[in-house]
Amino acid sequence: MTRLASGGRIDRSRPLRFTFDALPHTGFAGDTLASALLANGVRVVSQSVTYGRLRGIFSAGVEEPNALVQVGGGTGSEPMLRATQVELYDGLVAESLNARGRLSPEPDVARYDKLFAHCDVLVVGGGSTGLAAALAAGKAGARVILADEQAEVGGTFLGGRDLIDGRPATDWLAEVATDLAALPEVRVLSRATAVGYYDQNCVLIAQRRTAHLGPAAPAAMARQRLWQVRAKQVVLATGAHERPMVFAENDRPGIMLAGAVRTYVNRYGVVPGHRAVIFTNNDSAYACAIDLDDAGLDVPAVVDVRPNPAGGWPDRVRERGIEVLAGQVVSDTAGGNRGLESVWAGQRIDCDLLCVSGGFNPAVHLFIQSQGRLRYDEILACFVPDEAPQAVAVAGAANGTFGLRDCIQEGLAAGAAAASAVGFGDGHPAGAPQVETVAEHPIVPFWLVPDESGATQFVDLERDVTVADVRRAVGAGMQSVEHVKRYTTIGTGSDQGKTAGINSAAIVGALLGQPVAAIGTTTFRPPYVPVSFALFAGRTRGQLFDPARVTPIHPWHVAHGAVFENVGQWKRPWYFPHDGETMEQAVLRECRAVREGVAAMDVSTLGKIDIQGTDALRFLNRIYTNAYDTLAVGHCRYGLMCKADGMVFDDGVVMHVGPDRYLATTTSGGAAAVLDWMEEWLQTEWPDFRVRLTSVSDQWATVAVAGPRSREVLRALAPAMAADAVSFPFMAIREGMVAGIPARVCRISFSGELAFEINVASWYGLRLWEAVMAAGEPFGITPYGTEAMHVLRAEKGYAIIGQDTDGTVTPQDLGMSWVVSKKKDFIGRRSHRRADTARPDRMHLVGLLPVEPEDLLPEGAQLILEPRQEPPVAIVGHVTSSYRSAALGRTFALALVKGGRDRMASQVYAPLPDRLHPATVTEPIFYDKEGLVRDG
Amino acid sequence: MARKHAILDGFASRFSGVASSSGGRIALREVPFSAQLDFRANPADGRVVDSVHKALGFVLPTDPNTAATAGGRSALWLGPDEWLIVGGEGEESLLTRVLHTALGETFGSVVDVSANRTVIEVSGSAARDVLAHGCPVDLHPRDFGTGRCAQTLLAKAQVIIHQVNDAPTFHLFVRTSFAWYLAEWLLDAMTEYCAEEPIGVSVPLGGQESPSPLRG
Amino acid sequence: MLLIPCPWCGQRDEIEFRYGGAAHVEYPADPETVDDATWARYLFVRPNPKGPLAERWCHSQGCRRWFNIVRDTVTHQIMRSYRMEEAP
Amino acid sequence: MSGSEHPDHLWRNPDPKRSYDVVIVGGGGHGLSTAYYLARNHGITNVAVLERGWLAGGNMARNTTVIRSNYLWDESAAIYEHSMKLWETLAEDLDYDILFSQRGVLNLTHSLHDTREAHRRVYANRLNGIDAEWLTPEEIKEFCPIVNLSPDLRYPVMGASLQRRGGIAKHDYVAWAFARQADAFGVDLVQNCEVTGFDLDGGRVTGVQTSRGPIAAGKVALCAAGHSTVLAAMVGLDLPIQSHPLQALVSELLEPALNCVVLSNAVHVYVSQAHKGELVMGAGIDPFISYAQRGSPHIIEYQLAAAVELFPIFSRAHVVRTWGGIVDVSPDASPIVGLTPIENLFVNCGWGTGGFKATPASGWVYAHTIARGEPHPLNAPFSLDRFARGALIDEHGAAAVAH
Ligand SMILES: Cc1cc2nc3c(=O)[nH]c(=O)nc-3n(C[C@H](O)[C@H](O)[C@H](O)COP(=O)(O)OP(=O)(O)OC[C@H]3O[C@@H](n4cnc5c(N)ncnc54)[C@H](O)[C@@H]3O)c2cc1C
Ligand SMILES: NC(=O)c1ccc[n+]([C@@H]2O[C@H](COP(=O)([O-])OP(=O)(O)OC[C@H]3O[C@@H](n4cnc5c(N)ncnc54)[C@H](O)[C@@H]3O)[C@@H](O)[C@H]2O)c1
Ligand SMILES: Cc1cc2nc3c(=O)[nH]c(=O)nc-3n(C[C@H](O)[C@H](O)[C@H](O)COP(=O)(O)O)c2cc1C
Ligand SMILES: [Zn+2]
Repeated sequence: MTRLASGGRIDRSRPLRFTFDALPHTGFAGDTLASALLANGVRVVSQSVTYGRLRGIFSAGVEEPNALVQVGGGTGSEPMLRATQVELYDGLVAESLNARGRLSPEPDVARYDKLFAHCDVLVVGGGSTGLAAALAAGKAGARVILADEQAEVGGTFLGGRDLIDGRPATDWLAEVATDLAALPEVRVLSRATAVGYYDQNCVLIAQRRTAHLGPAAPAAMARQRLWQVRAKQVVLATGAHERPMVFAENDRPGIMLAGAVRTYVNRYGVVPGHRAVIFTNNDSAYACAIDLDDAGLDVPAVVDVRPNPAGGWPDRVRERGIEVLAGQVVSDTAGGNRGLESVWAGQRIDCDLLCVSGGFNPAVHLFIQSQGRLRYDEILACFVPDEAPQAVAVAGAANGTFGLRDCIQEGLAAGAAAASAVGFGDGHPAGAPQVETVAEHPIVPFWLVPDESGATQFVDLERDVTVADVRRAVGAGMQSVEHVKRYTTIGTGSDQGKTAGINSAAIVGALLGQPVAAIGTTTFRPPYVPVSFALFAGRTRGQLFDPARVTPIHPWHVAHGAVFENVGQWKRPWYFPHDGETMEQAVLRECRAVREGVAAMDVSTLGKIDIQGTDALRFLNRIYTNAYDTLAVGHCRYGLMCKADGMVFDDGVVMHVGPDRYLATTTSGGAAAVLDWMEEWLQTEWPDFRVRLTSVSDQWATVAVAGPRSREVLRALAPAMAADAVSFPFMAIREGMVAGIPARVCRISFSGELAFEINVASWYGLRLWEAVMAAGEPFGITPYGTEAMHVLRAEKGYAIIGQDTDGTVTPQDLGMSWVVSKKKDFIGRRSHRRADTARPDRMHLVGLLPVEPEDLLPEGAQLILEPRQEPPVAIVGHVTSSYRSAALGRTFALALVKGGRDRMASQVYAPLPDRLHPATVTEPIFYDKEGLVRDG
Repeated sequence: MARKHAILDGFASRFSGVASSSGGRIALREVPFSAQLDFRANPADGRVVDSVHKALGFVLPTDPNTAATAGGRSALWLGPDEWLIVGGEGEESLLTRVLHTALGETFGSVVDVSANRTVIEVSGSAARDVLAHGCPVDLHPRDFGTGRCAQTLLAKAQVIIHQVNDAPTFHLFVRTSFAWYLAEWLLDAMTEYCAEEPIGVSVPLGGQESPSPLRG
Repeated sequence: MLLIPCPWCGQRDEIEFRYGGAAHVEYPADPETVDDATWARYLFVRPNPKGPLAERWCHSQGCRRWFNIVRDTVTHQIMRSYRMEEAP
Repeated sequence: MSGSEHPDHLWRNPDPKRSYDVVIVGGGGHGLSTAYYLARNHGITNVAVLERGWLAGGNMARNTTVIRSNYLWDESAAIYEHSMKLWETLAEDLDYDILFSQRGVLNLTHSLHDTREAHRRVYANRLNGIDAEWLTPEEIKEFCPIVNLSPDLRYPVMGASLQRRGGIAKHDYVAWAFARQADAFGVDLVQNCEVTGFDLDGGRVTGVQTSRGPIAAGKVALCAAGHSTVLAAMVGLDLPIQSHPLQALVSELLEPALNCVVLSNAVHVYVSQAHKGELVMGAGIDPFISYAQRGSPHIIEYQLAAAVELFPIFSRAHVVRTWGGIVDVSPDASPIVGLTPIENLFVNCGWGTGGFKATPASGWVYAHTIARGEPHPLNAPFSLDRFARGALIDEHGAAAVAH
C-alpha cells in the first residue's frame, strides 16, 4: 500500500470497494479512481493505442492522456473516462482501455437535462483566483455563477501546502465557501466544466450530477446537466496545465507530472512510488521534492536543466540533503512491466517515480474560444492571454500569474471590476490575505532532450506520437503546426493534446529553426473536455424529440383506430382501417364513401391567416398569382403563390369574410413559412400598406363533409341554413349555427364532390366532429384520412404543393395559367418571362394511365420515351402521385413530363426493377371532367 | 349551446398530481377558455388608449414585455402596436365590441383568438426553475417579476409567458396544437422536482448544489 | 449562439429569430422593364462581405417584427440594431 | 502512429516566381486537383497554387468526407458519377493510400414525402448508370444493425436508399496526395500567400497581387470556396454565393460500431466512423453569413439529439471536438464552374456542403476549362450565366410538405 497513514482530504472512515480489470480494490470516499488505483499500487493502467506500450497515471486532472477507462457498475457503462476525474463510489467497475472506447448496447435509461441561466458575472474555475473573483463580485451585489469542474472547489492549492494568513489554505477556503454560501445571488456549481465559449458571452457548462453516486444515483435526477449561461461579464480563472518533458522512454508508468504528484500526496494521501527523482526547468517542482521527502520517500535528486538554479526553492531542497543536478537532463529511462526502474541523468539513478515539470501552460482554451488572442511571454515561457474582444477577463494562473498571493489579488480585482462594469460596486477589490512567498528563480524554457532517433520520445501520449513522427512530418515539407498535427495526429485525442500541444509547436520550431512564438498553437475548439452525446441531446429525445401537433379532434381519431401519418410536425389520420382491412381496402372504401355517399375529414391542420385593413385587397393581389378584385364578401377563391423566382410556393383558399377582411388558408406544413413570408413583404417592402396579419391556425377546427349526401348531413346539423345549390352556391361562405355551435361553413371541394367545410372555434372541434358523425350516421358517414383525400384530389387533377411540385415548378408547368393574372404584378411574375422559365418543353403536369389497368406505378418512378434500359437513358419526367381509384376501377397517376402537354396520348415507360411499365399520357383530370357532381 | 372541450382535458389528473408529488413546490393546471383578443392599434393615438382605459380600466402597456391588469383582465404587450387582451370565459364578444369601439375609424385590427391558445398555469417555488429548463429568457425577479410578459420559446413550443403573481405564478399561453407536447415536456421537466423525496445530493465542502437548481 | 438585440424586445437568443439575409436589397421599381440579367441579380445576388454586414432578422418567436442589424461576419459582433423604418 | 502511412516527401515550399501560365487561387482540394490535372491531362505545369494559410486548411480540412454520386438531376449525376469513377482508381493514380472505403451510403427516410423523394432519386440514378437501391426497414436492420428502427420514434424510419459504391476517404490524405503529385510535376504550392487584388488590362486579367508580392499570370482560376465572393468583388464581379458556417464534430476513438455512412435529412444526421475509430458527424448549416469558421451550439445540440434518436448506442459516446467551415452556398445548391465575364478569369465555387466528393472531377473539368478556354461538357450546365436564364439545377430536394 502506498497510502499515507494520515492527511489528505479523503474520508478514511468510509471505505469503498471497486474493481479494476476484474481485480477487487478498496479506496476511500473523496478518492478519484486514479488516486485509489495508485493507493492500491496499481501502476499500469492502459496500453497505448498504436504500440501497445504500458502506461500509468500521468496527471491528476483533465489533462490525463493515459488513464482512460471504461466505467460501469452504476447506471450503465461509459467509455473513455479519465480515471483522474472519476470519483470513487462503492461498487464501481472499471476496465482499462487502449485509448479506444466501447459503446454499450444496453439502453441508456439515465436522464439528461438542460438549464438556461443568466448572470452578471460568470467565474469559470474555483481555485484561489476564481473563489476570490466570485467573492468580490458577489459581495458587490452582482448575480454570480461560479463553476468548477472538480468535486470540490479549491483548485491547485488543494494539492499544495500553502499557508494563507499563517493558516492552512484550506481554512481560508472554508471561510470563502461560507461567505459565498451566504450570498443569495451567488451560485456555486461543482463538477461543472465550462466546455464551450460562444458568441456574446454564451458559455456552455457540462455538469456531472449523479455518476459519482454510482448505483445510489436517484433515477429521477438528471445524470448530467447542460447549463447554457449567458453572462454579462466572464472571469476565466481556469488555472494552468503543467507541461511534461520530452526525452527518450518518457512514457513509462511511474513518470508523472510533478504537480500531480503533489496533489496525490497532499490531497489524497497517496504516494505513487518509493524513490523519486524530479526533472524540471522551473522552481515549482522543488515543492514536490519537499512534499515527497516529508512523506518519507527517498528523493535522491532533483535534475534541473538550469545551469545555476538558485534562490529559495533550491536552497530548501539542498538543506534536506537532496542533490540538485544542475544543468542536467534526464535523457533516458529503464523499466519493466511495472514501469519505471531507473533514469539516466548523466548517471544512472534508481527510482520508481519520476516527477517532471516543463513549466506551465495557462489554460487558455476558453479564452481562445471567446476569440481572444494569445501572446508568447518569453519570461514565463508560455502563451498568455492578450486581446479579448468579448467581455471577458482572465486571472490567476490562466493569465500567467503563478504565485498564490498574486492569484488571489488578481481574482479579487477581476471580480470587482467585472461586477462594477455591470453596475455593482465601485470596482475596488478588498485587500488580499497574507501569503508567504519564496523568491523564485526564473524558468528556462526547455522543449526537447536531444536524441538521435526520437522514436521513444513521446510528445502525445494518448495518440502515441513521438519526436520521430514530428521529424518525418517536417521532413516531408510540413511547416505549419496544423499540418504536423494532421500528419502525426498530435493533439487529436480525447485529451486534445493538453499536455502535448505546446511541446509539439516548440519541437517543430526547433526543427525549422524558429521560435515557438512564431509557430503558434493549433486551434482550441469546444468542448474543453469530452461531453457525452446524450448530454447535448438533453430531454430532446423520444416523443419530445420534436413537437407532435394534434388537432382538438385527435382523441376521437385515436379512439377510432386511425393510422397516423406525420405531416411536418402534425399527426394526421392517414386512414381508418376496419377490423381485418388492409390499407388499400380501407382507402378504397373511404374514397367510395366520398364519391357515393358521405364522408368526413378533420382538416383542422390547415394554416389560417386573418388579413385585414384597407389595403388587404392590394396585398392579396401582390402575394397571390391571381386577382381578388371581383371576390365578393361571403365568397372564397382558390389562390396560388410563388416565390420571387416564379416557382410555386404554397396554395390555399382565400375567404372574403367582411369588408376589408379576408381569411387565407395555407397548406398544413406551410403555415408558418407563409405567414413569415407575408409579414416579410408587408413589413419590409410595403410598410405603408394598411394591412394586419394574425395567425389563427389554431383558433379554428375544421371538418370537411364531402359526398353527394353531404347536404343532407348539413341540413340535419343546421336546419336553419339554406343549403341548396342556389342558396348556397359553390365557393360561398355562410355563417350560422351548426349543431348548436357558431360556425362558418364554406362550400369548397377538394374532391370534386359536393362538399362543405365547417369551421368552429377549436374548443368546439371535438363536439362538432361528434355531431357530424351522429348526424351522418343514417347516411353511413365514413371518416376518411389523408390517403383517400390524396386519391380523390388526384382523380380531379388537383396538384399537391410539395408532392406534385418540388420548388422547380411554375403555375404554368402545372397547367394552371388560369390562376396567373395577366393584368397585375405579383411576386414571381417577372421570373416567368426568363428564357428558361418560358421554354415550351418544361416539365408539365400530366396524367398517366398505365397500359395495364392494375399496374400501380410507384411514386417517384422515372419516365423514358424509348423502351430501352441501358443507362444512361434520357429521362423525360417522373411520377409524382399514383393511386388505385375506386371510381375509375383502375390505377392512374400524375406526372411531371418534359413538354408533357404536347405528348397527349403518347406512350412513356417507367423502367422498374422488374421490367418496363408502359403508360399513356393524358390530361391530368380523370374524374368528372365536366364538373357535374360538384353541386350534388 | 354545445359544451367546450379543453384541449388538455386528458392531462387533468397528471397535472393535479404534481402539487403533492413535488411537496407543494409546483402546481400545474390548465386554465381553458379565457377570452383572448389580438388587438393592433397605434399606441400614440390617445383616443384609442383612453377609450380602452375607460372601458377596461388599464392603460395599454407600451413598455415591451409588460402587461397591465385590471378587474381580472389583462393587456399583454406583444409588439409595438399589438396586444393580447385577455378576459374571462365568454367575454370575447364584449371585448371585441370594446376594442372595435376604441379603434373607431382608425387603422388597426381586432381578432378573436380565444380558442387559438390555451393557458397552462405553473406556480410555486420551483416554477421558475422548471421553466428555465426550456426557456431562454431570464425570469429572475431582478429581470422579470409580476406583471411582466414575454413571447419566447419553451422547449420547442412558442409561448407567451405572463407572470401573474409573486408565488410565483406563470401563465403560459400556448397554441392548442402544441399544448399536448408542452404538457408532456413540462411533466418531464418536473420529474426531478416531483420525486418521492426531494432530491439533494450531499457533496463535499464548496461543492454545494442546492436541491433547487436555481436559487433566488 | 448569437444574442440579438431586437429593437423592441431587447436582447434575445438567436433561436427566437429567423434570418432574412442582407438588408436594404432594393426591389426593382418596375420588374417588367428590367432585363433578365438585372432581374437575376435581384433574385440571386446578395452582399456576402467579410466584415460588417447590414442584415435583416425577424423576431419570429417574439414580437414578429422584422428589423435590421449590422453584424461583423468575422467576429459576430453586433454593432447596431435598428428598425425597418430607420435609416441604414 | 500515422506518420508511416505517408510518403517521406510531400512538397517543396518554394517562394513564388514572378509569373506563371496559370495561377490557382486557393489551395483546397479543388485547387490542388485542378493543378494536378492541368499538369497531367493538359501538360500545363508552369502553375502556382496560392494559398492564404496552410495547404488544404479550409473546408478540405473540415469536411465529413462523405462520397456518393446519387444526385437527382442528370447534370449533377453526370459530374458526381465522373468523380466516383475517378475515386475508384485515385489511390493508384496518385500513389497514395487515401483510405477510400466504399462501405455504402444509406439515406434514411422518415415520412411518405421523404420516401417518395428517395424513390424518385433511386429511379433516376439507375437510369443515369448510378448504383442505387431501396431498402426496407428489415433490410436496413441487416445492413446497419445499430439504426433505431423502433416504430416509437417520433419520426420512425420508413426505409432507405443505398448507394453501395458510396463511402468515405481520408480528406487530408486526398489533399496531400494531389499536392504531392502536382509538386512532382513542378507546380509551385505557395502557402501563406493571400491574394489581395487582381491586375486587369481592359477586360482581361493579367496577374494577382498577393501578400508575397505581385504575380503575373496568363490565366487566373479562383478556387476559394467560402471566400469566392471576397475575391470576385476585387474585380467587380458579383457571385450568387453566400458563405455560411457548417459545423462538424468527432467522438473519441471507439471500437468499430458503425459499418457504413448514414444520412438522414428529416432527423438531421450524417455520420460515419473513420478508419481510426472516431465517429465523424456533420451538423446543420447556421442560417447566417459568417467567415468565422464556427457556428452556434444549438446546432450541435440538435445534431446530437438526432444522432441519439437514430443510434441509441451512441448515447454515451463523447464529443471531443467540434469545428466549423465556411461553405459557399449557391441559390440552387449546385456548383458554379466555368468562365466569367472577365477574360482569362475562371471560377469554381458553390459546392457548398458537398464538394469534397467532387474533388477529383471538379479538378478534372476545371483544368479542361482553363486549358481550353471553354467548359468541359460535364461542367457546361454549371455556368455562371444559368441564373440569368433561370436554368437552375435545383438540388435542394423537394420543398414543402403535402396538404
Ligand atoms: C463541416 C463540413 C462538412 C462537409 N462535409 C462534406 C461531405 O461529407 N462530403 C462532401 O462531399 N463535401 C463536404 N463538405 C464540403 C467540402 O468540404 C467543400 O465543398 C470542398 O472542400 C470545397 O472545395 P475546396 O476543398 O477547394 O475548398 P477549401 O478547402 O475551402 O479551399 C479554398 C481555399 O482557398 C483559400 N483562399 C481563400 N481566399 C484566398 C485568398 N484570397 N488567397 C489565397 N487563398 C485563398 C482558403 O484558405 C482555402 O484553403 C463539407 C464542408 C464542411 C465545412
Ligand atoms: N508555482 C507555480 O509555478 C505555479 C504554477 C501554476 C499554478 N500555481 C498555483 O496554482 C494556483 C493558481 O490558482 P488559480 O485559481 O489561478 O488556478 P487553480 O488551478 O488553482 O484553479 C483552477 C480551477 O479551475 C478549474 N477549471 C479549469 N478549467 C475549468 C473549466 N473549463 N470549467 C470549470 N472549471 C475549470 C480547475 O479544476 C481548478 O479547480 C495558485 O495556488 C498558484 O500558486 C503555481
Ligand atoms: C474526417 C475528420 C476526422 C477528424 N478526426 C478528428 C479526431 O479524431 N480528433 C480531433 O481532435 N480532431 C479531428 N478532426 C478535426 C480537426 O482536428 C479539426 O478540428 C478540423 O480539421 C478543423 O480545423 P480547426 O479546428 O483547426 O479549425 C477531424 C476532422 C475531420 C474532417
Ligand atoms: Zn422582438
